[in-house]
Amino acid sequence: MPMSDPAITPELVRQHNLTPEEFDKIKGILAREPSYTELGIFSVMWSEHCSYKNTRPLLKTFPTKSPRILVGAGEENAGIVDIGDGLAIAFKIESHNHPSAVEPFQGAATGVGGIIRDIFTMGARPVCAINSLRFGPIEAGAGAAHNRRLFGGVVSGIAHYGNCFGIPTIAGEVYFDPSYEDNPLVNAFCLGVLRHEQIARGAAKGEGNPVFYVGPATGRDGLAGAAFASRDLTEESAGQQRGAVQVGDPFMEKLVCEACLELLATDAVAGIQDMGAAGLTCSTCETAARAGTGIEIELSLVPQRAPGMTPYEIMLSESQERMLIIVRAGREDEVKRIFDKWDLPWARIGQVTDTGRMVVKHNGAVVADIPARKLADEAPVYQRESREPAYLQAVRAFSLASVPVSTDPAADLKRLLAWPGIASKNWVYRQYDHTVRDGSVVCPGSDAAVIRLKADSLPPGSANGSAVEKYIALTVDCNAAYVYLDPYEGAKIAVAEAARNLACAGAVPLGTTDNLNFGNPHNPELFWQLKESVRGLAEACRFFDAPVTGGNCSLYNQSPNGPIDPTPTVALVGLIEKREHITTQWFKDEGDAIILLGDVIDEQDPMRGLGGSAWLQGLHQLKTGQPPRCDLEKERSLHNTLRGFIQCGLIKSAHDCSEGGLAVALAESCISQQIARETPRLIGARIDLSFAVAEATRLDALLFGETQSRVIVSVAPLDVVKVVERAKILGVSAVKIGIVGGGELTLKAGKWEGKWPLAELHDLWWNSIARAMAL
Amino acid sequence: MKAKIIVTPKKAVLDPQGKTVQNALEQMGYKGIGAVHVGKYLEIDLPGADAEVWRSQIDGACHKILSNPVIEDYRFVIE
Amino acid sequence: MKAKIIVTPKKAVLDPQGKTVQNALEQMGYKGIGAVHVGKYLEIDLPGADAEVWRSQIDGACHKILSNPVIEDYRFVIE
Amino acid sequence: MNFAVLQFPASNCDQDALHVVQNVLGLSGRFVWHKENSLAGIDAVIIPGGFSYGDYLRTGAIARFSPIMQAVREFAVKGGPVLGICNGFQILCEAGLLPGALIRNRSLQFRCEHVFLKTVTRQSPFTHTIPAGKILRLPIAHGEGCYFADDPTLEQLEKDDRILWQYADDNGKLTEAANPNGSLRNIAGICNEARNVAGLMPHPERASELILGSTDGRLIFEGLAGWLEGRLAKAA
Ligand SMILES: Nc1ncnc2c1ncn2[C@@H]1O[C@H](COP(=O)(O)OP(=O)(O)O)[C@@H](O)[C@H]1O
Ligand SMILES: [Mg+2]
Repeated sequence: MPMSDPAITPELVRQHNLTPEEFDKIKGILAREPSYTELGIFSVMWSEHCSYKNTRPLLKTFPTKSPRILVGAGEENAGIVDIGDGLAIAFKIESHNHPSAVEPFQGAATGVGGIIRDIFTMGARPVCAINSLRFGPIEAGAGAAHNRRLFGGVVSGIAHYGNCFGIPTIAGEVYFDPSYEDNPLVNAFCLGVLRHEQIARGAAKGEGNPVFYVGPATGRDGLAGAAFASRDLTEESAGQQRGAVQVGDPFMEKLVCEACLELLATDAVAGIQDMGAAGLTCSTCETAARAGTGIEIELSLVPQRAPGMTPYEIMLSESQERMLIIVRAGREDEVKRIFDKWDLPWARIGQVTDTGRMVVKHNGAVVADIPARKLADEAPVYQRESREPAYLQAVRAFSLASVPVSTDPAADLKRLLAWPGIASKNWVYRQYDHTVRDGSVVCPGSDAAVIRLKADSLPPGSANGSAVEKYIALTVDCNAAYVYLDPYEGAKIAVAEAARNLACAGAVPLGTTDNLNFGNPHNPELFWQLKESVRGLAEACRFFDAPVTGGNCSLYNQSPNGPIDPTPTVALVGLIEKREHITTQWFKDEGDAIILLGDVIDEQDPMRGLGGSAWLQGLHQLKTGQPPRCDLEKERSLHNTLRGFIQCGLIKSAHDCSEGGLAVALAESCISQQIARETPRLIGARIDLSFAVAEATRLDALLFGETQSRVIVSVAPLDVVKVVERAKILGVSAVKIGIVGGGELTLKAGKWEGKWPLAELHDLWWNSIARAMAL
Repeated sequence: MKAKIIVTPKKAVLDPQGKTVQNALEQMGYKGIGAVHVGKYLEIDLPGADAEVWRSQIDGACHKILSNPVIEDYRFVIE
Repeated sequence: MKAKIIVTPKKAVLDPQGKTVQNALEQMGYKGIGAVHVGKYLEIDLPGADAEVWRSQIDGACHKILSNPVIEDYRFVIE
Repeated sequence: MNFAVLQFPASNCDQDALHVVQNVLGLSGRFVWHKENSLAGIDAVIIPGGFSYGDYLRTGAIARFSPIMQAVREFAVKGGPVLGICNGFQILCEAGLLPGALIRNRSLQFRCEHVFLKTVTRQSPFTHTIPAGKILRLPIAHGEGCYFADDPTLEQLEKDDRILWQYADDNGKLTEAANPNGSLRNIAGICNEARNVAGLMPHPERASELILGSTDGRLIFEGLAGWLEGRLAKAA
């Protein structure tokens, strides 16, 4: 053991975030006291971030199977789903919340880098990225300037990494709420494509096979980042992390990706794993554990950037863009040839053994010797205590009686369109290259993005002429205000909304990846939010036949000001069979009929869809009231009906009603098509909702209520009867509410009539975030 | 009078740009050079002739906006 | 020994970054400052102690690759 | 007719360019690695977009010293057509094969969106088949696309009719709002004196198929292919 290692004291154990019981368990596994390096290794592997020790029992309740699933949740770095014709996709979402709080640009950039690595590690070529972001308010309030800096930094960090790597970032979501002040959320998603036979495994197979390290040298950056992510964000923990910020190098990542894909095509690789959270530690013990083998490495062979690094530091560093590759013995020259071609550093650092142990040496001396499986798979599991949060009583007691009926709904619509939560996110996505790779069929700005997969979307080595084009739709959604107000219902809605977005694009769900962003699980009320959310997610994913293929848990999202709103972001991926079925949200032609599919209002909802609504939040600064309910049966028949219509060629546009309700959805259908820079295509509509005034009871609820399971479609005039009649037969309410055309949006509801010039609506909606950012 | 400010990546922090430039120089035949670091240089025109009036203000600006103290160091002269 | 190189945008070239920094400084209350210019700073570690051996090589590197004469000027010291 | 698409470390529009050459135009083409030093058998060169060498130091600054660029220079001198797209344009400027430089967008932000382009002259292999007066709609995706050259150079470009494309509105008017990056004189693309080397910031390869929303980019590739056919016929 190195002389300089500190003595293992209870204090040191505590600093490593390990409980006395966990420490005893470690001693049991080793049958002795751990060394300092071993303590560090256990502390990161048994952190929440790596071991899911607080969430594993919950994750087990997710539906994870379908005939399409080729690699299921938890097996590898990312799940893999069959999309037909021998092709498959790999996708996953991952959080980088705490690093982004400390250094927004680099934190977000390295988050993107990490998830891209997870995908090409599976042997897939990364072909698109999406992201889900949350910040404190950017317009007003004491923290607004800071929040803008975080927001701006995160967006340019994502842009920097994704653009340079050359991946289109084609969808995402952004919300602003005081609960994310000082603890922003940055969830990054990546999707890759491969042929079934190209699936690579993160397993250290084959005794005697050499273990290669490729990528840049190891430095002290991101030291113990996994542990950092597994505790509350405090000034102290942030301060420690500031000393070890990870800097991303997308240029390096691009080369590593190309070299790895080229190498995987040679069949010289027995196993491959990225060095993500917990770096060398995680990649060595996990690959050995998966293969049921052992692994032995010599740290002096690991390329090092900083002089005098200790074994502890080398094992826990989270330097970016590094990979661990288990090479078939005798095939080493191929690795060298390919990595030299790409001018990438590589080193042979060890070999696979049959001992089942992870043995780490430093200049020949053993510094760690741990049973790999016990370390990787036998972290303690906790059933945390849960208790319904007290605040929910007030939420349930809240009634609309205390909110005056809107006196100027026309002005309300304008304010809602300019509210940063609803306003166009073009300020964000115009900074992302979303057209590279020649496959972006529906770019950001519609309900779901659509990419086309073609022959060159595949990794090298799959040249077999079967260049079938495929169309993949993607979306990520979560209305966290709903989840805060009713975790179960809110989580269901997150999935339902994502599935609805896919249906609007013409897609059938293939699978789900979720990111559970929550507060400290030791707080029973926060754990209750988590538990209830998982119940809702699981039920809804089962319902829409969108099994969970993997995901990420980020707990401890709380600053000294309190926890974030519970935010289970849900990314859904779907398949569109034919190019003609690809559908967008904006109105197309003058004279088309506008039809509302779904109930105009949920009459059983005492809040009339206004509980937790954008209208209450944005215009009344109230985040309360019971959120709308989601009847999954109803939701599913809506999706099936809509998809059926799309497949019959009846639908010209489809847009789901979410934040801001009917009025916002209608306005967006009029103004959201962007032809080119400074050139929107504005197309008006005349709407009459008079038939529903009585049911709604309040005009503001009719216009801005967020009743679930509703989609606005436009169809050719001749198809109206067909669509309305058939919808009714299928049990979906359908009513013609207006006509496309004219230079303005007009909306009649009984005696009231609203009228808005399109250019003004567009300006408010399109430019409001840019204006806030210029403050 | 001008403030001349140099902002450099911190020693412990990865400097991918510096590394890439170093490789490029070596490949172009500049053999034997050592590490390269790439930072920023800022020049701010200042009125008056008394450097002392500005020193603490420039220091504050460097700390608050001209550099990112998490990953960068800075130094400056006023002359 | 190090070569310390400063690369600055030519006078005629737009320097939106300089302008943005200047505005940001003014907004933060640094009143009265003049124009801001943003350039690059490079440091290259050099072996040996004889600056003269390196001077013409560094000058060549600055001219050929480290700056673009269409838009930038450079100066350097070796110390 | 044989197209070369150059590949530098972190080129990332290389596949897109080859896809258009091979699958959209049905022509033959292949990648040429930056460490190669010959363009034997090649009739046209495309330098694709991307972030060669991470765009470190300056865009295109390091790529221009790749071995293949010497071959490109010789190829261009002999009149071979070279088209630089986005990062390719930046590399050509750094290499001195085109005048001027591309500096950071005036907004200081990366911009990805569609723009309208006015084709200023049809006197080039790249523009000769674009219908007169047609406004092209192409995507851009760059952080450093602001074209800069000193006044004498700009005058010369105008005098020689070497400005190929300018950012315009949908009526062809050169407005400031239509200019996504602050380029001087709204310049989006230019050619050299011999007119066989051209560069532009927008991405014609991302607008060559109906499914991607525009086929205007194809006109540029088709024009080049047609011109090459003539050149090859003459040589034969
Ligand atoms: N919220 C979640 N839902 C479903 N699966 C999850 C979730 N969080 C984590 N998992 C699964 O647990 C496994 C282990 O986590 P993983 O993300 O691989 O760790 P790492 O950060 O090292 O990549 C993965 O397969 C992942 O997909
Ligand atoms: Mg992983």
